[in-house]
Amino acid sequence: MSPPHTGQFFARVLCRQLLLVMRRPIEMGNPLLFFAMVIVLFPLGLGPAPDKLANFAPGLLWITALLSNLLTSDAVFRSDFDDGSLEQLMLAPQPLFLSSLSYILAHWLTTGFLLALVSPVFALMLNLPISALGTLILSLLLGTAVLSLLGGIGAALTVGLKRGGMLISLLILPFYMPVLIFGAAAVQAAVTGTPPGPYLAILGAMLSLAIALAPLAIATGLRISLDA
Amino acid sequence: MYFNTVQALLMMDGHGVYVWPAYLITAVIIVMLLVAPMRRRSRLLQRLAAEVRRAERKTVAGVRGGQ
Amino acid sequence: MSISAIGAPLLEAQSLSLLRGGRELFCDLSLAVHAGQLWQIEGANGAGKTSLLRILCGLSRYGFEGKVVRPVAPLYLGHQPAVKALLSPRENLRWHLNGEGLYSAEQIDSALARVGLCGYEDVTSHTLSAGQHRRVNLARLFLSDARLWLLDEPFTAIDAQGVDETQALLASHVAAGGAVVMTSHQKLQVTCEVHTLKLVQSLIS
Amino acid sequence: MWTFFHKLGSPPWLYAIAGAILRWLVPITLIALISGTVWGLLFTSPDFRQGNSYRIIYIHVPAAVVALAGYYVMAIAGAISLIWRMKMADVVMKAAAPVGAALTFIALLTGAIWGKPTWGTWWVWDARITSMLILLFLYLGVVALYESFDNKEAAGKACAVLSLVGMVNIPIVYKSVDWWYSLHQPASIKFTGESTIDSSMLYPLLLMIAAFYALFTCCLLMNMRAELLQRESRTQWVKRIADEKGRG
Repeated sequence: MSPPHTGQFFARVLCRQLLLVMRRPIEMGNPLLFFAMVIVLFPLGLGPAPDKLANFAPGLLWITALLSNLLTSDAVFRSDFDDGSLEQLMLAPQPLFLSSLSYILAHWLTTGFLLALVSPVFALMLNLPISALGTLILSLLLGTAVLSLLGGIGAALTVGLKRGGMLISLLILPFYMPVLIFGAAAVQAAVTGTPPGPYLAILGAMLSLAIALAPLAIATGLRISLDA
Repeated sequence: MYFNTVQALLMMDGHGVYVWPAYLITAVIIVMLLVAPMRRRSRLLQRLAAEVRRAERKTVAGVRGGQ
Repeated sequence: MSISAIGAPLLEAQSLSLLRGGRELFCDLSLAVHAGQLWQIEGANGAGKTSLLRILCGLSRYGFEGKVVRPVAPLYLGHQPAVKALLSPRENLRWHLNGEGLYSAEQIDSALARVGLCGYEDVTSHTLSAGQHRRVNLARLFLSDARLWLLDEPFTAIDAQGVDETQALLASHVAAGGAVVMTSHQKLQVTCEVHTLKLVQSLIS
Repeated sequence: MWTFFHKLGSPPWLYAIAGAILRWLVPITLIALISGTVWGLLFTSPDFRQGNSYRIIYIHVPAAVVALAGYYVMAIAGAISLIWRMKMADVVMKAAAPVGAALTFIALLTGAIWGKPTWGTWWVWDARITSMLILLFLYLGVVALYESFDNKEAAGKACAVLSLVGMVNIPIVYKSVDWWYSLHQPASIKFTGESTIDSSMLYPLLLMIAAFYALFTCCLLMNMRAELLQRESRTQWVKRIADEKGRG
């Protein structure tokens, strides 16, 4: 039996990751629960006035999505690193670029994607106008994908460290800022009625750049972390 | 010289209280930037020199002990 | 199938030298592993056996001088058993990341049986003991079709009967034209000839 | 040319060359810094709008310019160490990080102090200053990542990857922050927009920028020498230097 070519192996690693997550589906709820709880914090902090909340809603929703993504991106490689599966992946003849991309895709499907689908519920709690919900979901879908890719770079660089969790936010948050700027601007534009198209286009451009370059950095980062 | 008296220089008609501290802090940081590597290098060299001397003393003692 | 003539080596290391924490683990070490050879790397604890093996299999790429030529994709069994606690032994082997082809269900079951895990195929691994985890890892030897095997102390936590069975497998693999490089503290009772490589630990003068 | 590039790889030769350069570069830097400051502070006339507080430009702008250039120096050194596997490029990167961080901090501090008289508040979310703050986070990220690795070899490689990712991201961050700034305050005055600065003020500024570049190079070379000694402390040539220092 000849070794699988790259596409089959990509699909196999993806299915393996999704299977592992499905073994404990409750854990998929953790980022969503975190998102919900932080959204609840804002009215407590800023006061319940609907109009003030609506004014901040795009920014708050996006910042919370960003933070929940940051929290989960540390564990992308951690479990496989601890029990040695990551070493076996390094030795597979298939390119590491695509294997790490499948890891990130699995991570996005189980966190960012669900977050985007669930976010309208919390947007309504912050009095975001109904007209902006579609843009919110679309911008979160694009944005969390970019965030997962960038978070993957941080995860790859710190997977070998015992106390890498806190370090990852220091490394990766500066790269999250442009995504936040254009994501929140897209939702803000939808709220004010102007077409959000250009902002979503920029998010899409960032996504394509991240898909092309981030796995390179992730693969190199993994090789370095495993070598130490 | 734009300012004719030292007093005018210090006051800089009201803005001196911002300009001088800014320059002072910058000067302090620049001095630290220049001095820190020098100190680190000399301390490292001293430690290594002591190590070398200790190693020499040991081998000399070793030779004397050997006879 | 007789041992093929000494062709191109399956694994070649040229003048490897590694410094770790001021200690020189090995210097100017060269090694050529040809088909049909069984190499055992001996040395005290901390002599750099695992580091050498990680360099040979390509896990370590920085931090050492010298070159490693490895035309074939190796099978590497490391200290960690690469077994996911959430998956059963059968699923672990089915979804293994070593990039080889899909193993059929019968192959997986027969391999698990030969390492003495029949009856445990569908138990989730976190209920299994560490020794059983290593056995699942060892089952990969029966499944893999890689010609070059790099094994890091494969016999730890394996009972006597398992060790004999594995040694027999190593001998047959080498006889069939494969190559094995392994580290182990035990003396190997194997029919074929064992080439040994001694790692003498030396402090930099 | 190739042998020069190759010789850059041998630590003792690099150590000696850095020492030679420093011997004449440090005095030049000090002279340039002092003369630039004196010229800028004492001899130029105040800005008609901002009065004398504009004199802070002679340290704020050079620090900002050199800090950004410093990040690119670090990223390029990182790229060299990753692509050509030259250990010495790691040393350059490790030496550049703290100097760049300090210069970014100077730029931020003087920017804030300059903001007080002109805008009345210490911190202003101006586009340039916000981007400078993000640059400081990038620097601190590299320094923190380097400190968290025990194996310094792997630390150098990991920081090289991070600074490369940073280099790709810096234009994106700067453009998006500029764009973000124009979205929220379209009508406000552009604080750091280069109002047409007339020549009497421009020349001291250019001198100060040159002085800051020289300062960056000096600190970089000094840090490099210290780092070289640290990494090669077991080798013979370092022991010989320690001997001469001990006896000298």
